[in-house]
Amino acid sequence: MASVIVSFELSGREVEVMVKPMTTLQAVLRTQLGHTAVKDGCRQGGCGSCTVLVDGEPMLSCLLPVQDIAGRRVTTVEGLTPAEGLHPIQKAFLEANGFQCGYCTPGMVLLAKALLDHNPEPGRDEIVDALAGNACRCTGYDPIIEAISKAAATAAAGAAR
Amino acid sequence: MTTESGAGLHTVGRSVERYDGVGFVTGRTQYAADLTFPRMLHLKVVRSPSHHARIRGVDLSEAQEVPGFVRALTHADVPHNVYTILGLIGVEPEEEFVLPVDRVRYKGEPIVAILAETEAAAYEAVAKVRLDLEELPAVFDMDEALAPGAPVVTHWGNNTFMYEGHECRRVRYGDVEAGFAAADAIVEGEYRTSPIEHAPLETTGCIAVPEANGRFTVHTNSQAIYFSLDNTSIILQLAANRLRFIGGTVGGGFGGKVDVIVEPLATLGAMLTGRPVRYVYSRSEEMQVSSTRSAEIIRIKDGVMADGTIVARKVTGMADCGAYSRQTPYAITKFAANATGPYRIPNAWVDAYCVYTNRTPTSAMRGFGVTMGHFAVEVQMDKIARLCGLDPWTVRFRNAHRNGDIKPHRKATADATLIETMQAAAELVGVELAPELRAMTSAPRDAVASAPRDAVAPAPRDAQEGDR
Amino acid sequence: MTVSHYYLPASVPEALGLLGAHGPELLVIAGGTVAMPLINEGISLPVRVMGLRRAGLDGIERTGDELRIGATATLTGLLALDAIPMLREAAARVAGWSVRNMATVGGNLFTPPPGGDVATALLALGARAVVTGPAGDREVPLAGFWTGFMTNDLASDELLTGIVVPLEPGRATCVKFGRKQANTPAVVTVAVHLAMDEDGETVRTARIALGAAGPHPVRMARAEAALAGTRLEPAAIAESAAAAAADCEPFTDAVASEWYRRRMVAVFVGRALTVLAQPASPASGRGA
Amino acid sequence: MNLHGTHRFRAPRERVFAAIRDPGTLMAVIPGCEAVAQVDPETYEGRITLRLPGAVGSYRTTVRLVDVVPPERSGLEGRVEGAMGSIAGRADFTLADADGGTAMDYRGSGTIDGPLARLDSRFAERLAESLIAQGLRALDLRLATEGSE
Repeated sequence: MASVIVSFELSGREVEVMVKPMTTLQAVLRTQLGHTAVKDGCRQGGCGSCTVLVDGEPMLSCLLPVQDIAGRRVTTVEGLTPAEGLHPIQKAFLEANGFQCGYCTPGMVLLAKALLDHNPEPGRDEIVDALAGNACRCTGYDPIIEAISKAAATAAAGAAR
Repeated sequence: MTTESGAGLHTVGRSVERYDGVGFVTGRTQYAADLTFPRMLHLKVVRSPSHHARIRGVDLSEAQEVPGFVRALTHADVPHNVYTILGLIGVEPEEEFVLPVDRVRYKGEPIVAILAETEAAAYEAVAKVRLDLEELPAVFDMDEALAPGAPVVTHWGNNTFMYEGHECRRVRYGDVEAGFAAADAIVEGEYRTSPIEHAPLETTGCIAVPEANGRFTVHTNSQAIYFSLDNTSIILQLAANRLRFIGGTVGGGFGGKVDVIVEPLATLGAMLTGRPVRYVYSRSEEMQVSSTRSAEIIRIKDGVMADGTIVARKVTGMADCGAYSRQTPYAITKFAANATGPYRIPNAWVDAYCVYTNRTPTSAMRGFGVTMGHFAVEVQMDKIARLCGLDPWTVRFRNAHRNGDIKPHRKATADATLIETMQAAAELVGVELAPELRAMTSAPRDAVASAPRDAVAPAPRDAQEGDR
Repeated sequence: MTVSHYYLPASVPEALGLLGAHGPELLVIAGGTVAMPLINEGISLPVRVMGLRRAGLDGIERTGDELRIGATATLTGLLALDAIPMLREAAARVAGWSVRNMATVGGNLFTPPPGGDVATALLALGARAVVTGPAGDREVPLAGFWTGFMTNDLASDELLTGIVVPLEPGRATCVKFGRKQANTPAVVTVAVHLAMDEDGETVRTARIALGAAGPHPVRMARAEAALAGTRLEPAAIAESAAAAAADCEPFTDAVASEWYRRRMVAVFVGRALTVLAQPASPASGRGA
Repeated sequence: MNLHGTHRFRAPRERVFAAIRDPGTLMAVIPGCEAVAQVDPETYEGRITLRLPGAVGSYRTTVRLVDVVPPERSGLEGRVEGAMGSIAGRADFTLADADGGTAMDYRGSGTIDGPLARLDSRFAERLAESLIAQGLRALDLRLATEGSE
């Protein structure tokens, strides 16, 4: 079975990979491109730890053949993290202790990014709705919700200045 | 006994930024299965579709033809083919095979392991292994497992763990029947709980890497890393200094990653192929075959006085161990020691059974052995309160352990703080305690005038014959 | 993957050509939320697969009094839809945000119970499946689309290319009862569409569809008949709910037992109808 | 894995029983059936192809009639094997006269092996019972229309 060449934009730069047919975006990111912030919790679409942004919208990389997203813009937490310091959302998670074991954190951070791009000042219900597809087995979700509210608040304050 | 106030403390009481937090929010934290190695093989296990069966044959002929198949691991390849999870701390018997020889006892039990170049090839080969199994009757309910004529799960012939020749862990203190006779009322309850799967977001897994110097580095997300190293060393008959376990970063464990299940097979694969081997549970494997908390049935009978004082407590507890012991026999000992709850019980009787069924083996989970016991005891305390027309606080204060109280397993209570904790809790939730309760402390009973009236003089005879 | 070829046709003709060339052995996927878990788990081991994500079937357009939804329009696409609020309700309760960005409306018709909430809503809306084969298009009322548990009316050389939904005025709601508020399979899903008489108070014709209470989304004929000509009085609602509970074919799975599902059918058909019975009930009252 | 079900046929049980033994009829009524051959008076081999959501594939089937008491009842020992694994087992059916037609009752059990065994066994049961029901409906329709020619 011949491999295929697929190219797409990964966090701002063009990447080209050679894959067996129907290899998932998750497998490509984790085993070929070193983006292990994309986690591997279930491969059934049930945990959300493999969440990436495709053209800014959250998708589950474990259910996504990489050929399906040829030519599109993929964002992972590696791409969100600035060269120096942290993204405001990452800072907010740190301050609110929005994690315990950390395995769900990358997925939650990306969802927060996508949510705030759509709705800069989400209420609690909107945050909960956005996170409904991402599981966390440690925190009970409140610290994560608080982190996202804190990120929204600081972003709004920043915008107001 | 003063509780520390928050004053003058640097860290306690403050929210401190976690040093590992930056790794989590940037995704740079390295979890065991994030690693990839050149020439790495993937290990997938062929699991029993039956709950209880005799293995008549395993046909690998078709599986071997799958492109990418490297080799299979069978029971014959395992140097010491028995798990020694509790053997290290002297709890016998060792009865669970790494790879079973002739019988499977729970659905999903590993039968043979397949090593292949890619995960897809491993899955295809697993799908082409033909099993010849003879179905045997299976039992899933504890009461049925203990009934005469039940299918036998263990290889020593009855469906309970044997504690020094007895079918259950036993605690005897005082004379419960005398206590019941002297009591104003009897309160009975049966409490049932189900198995619980930890379902950590990161599934159990490891990668075993052969090193040039003949050692093996095993990247694992085990919660018990040296426990795993020791057990792997025994199973593979490999000196412990030939093994280097790297881990500590666990994507959620909750007690679900102490079973030493993946490291021995992965390291064996690395030994026999000279190549790195990745063995990571899929989500459905984590749900079906990783150990769970035991289901429990707890029956409590109490003799109580009108003032809520407990004069006798008889507890019969059963934990569903599943098909193999793992850590449940140890959990039952913990259960027996805590079955009567954090209360002074002058006459106690505890029988705690570790019952085997054809369910997935159970093991550690967050205070296993004790957690469910407390659920039962605390509901029982509420029943006593309702019966005696008392509020639940009063019943708990009057029976709470104080320093010097002799527990049923004959240890004197020391550093008791239940009374002070309840007083602080009442304050936090704005409950106004009665003066009697506010005045109580954990100081030894005879040192304080207002000790509750002893309805029945406790008769702590010397340890009874046959109890040792 | 043991997959030897993964095709991504750029048009329906190209897709039909691939189906013709490889026939029954070609697995067709769209959003991947049903097939990929089985492939990732090594349970489904396809050799040739065709993905429809790029076949140009994801449009949603309104033509006169009908809505034509492309088979690979995503569930998120339905959420932006004002034409039929009940469809929005159904789509909003499926899985989570990421899955709704991937899962397709057409794919929902193939999702085995207890999945298929949008399919249940479409059934209650009297939708038709557009099936395309070598000989062109044919339309199948959804009630006739399913032939059994996980089986359907498609021949091996045909594709589901769209769903046509009539825009019928009336009162409609879709109520999903799961073990959690979100991202959970259904214990039971109830979708109701009531076409009212001119007086706006009397039910002319009712469509009641149940999800997770049969081998596929099912219509409850007797329960529908119990409402015709009534003004949704409590007695009529009770009779309709009882008929639905009697006629449904629930099953036991990891989510709920047959016993529990049958009782919840009675409760949630009753609640859905009670919501629609409110006098000035908004076009899409929302149930529990 | 345990199966059971009932079905009413409009045709009398003699014709139902005969139809069940006729390869031509089996070919026409079994969903996805692509080949059926009678290798000996009691044994049939065939191939069915199923297009299920997320999994397509063809399955070799072998079925042997045992304890045959026409037109009252019979046993079937069979095996279905393919990419998703195998199901092997036995089923028994009875045919009783019922107001001009036939009432069939069937009961069977089997063991699942291979990938399919990793799914909830009730899933395979519901799928099998649904396929059987479709086959019996098609058989009833065929006998009813044949009868009226």
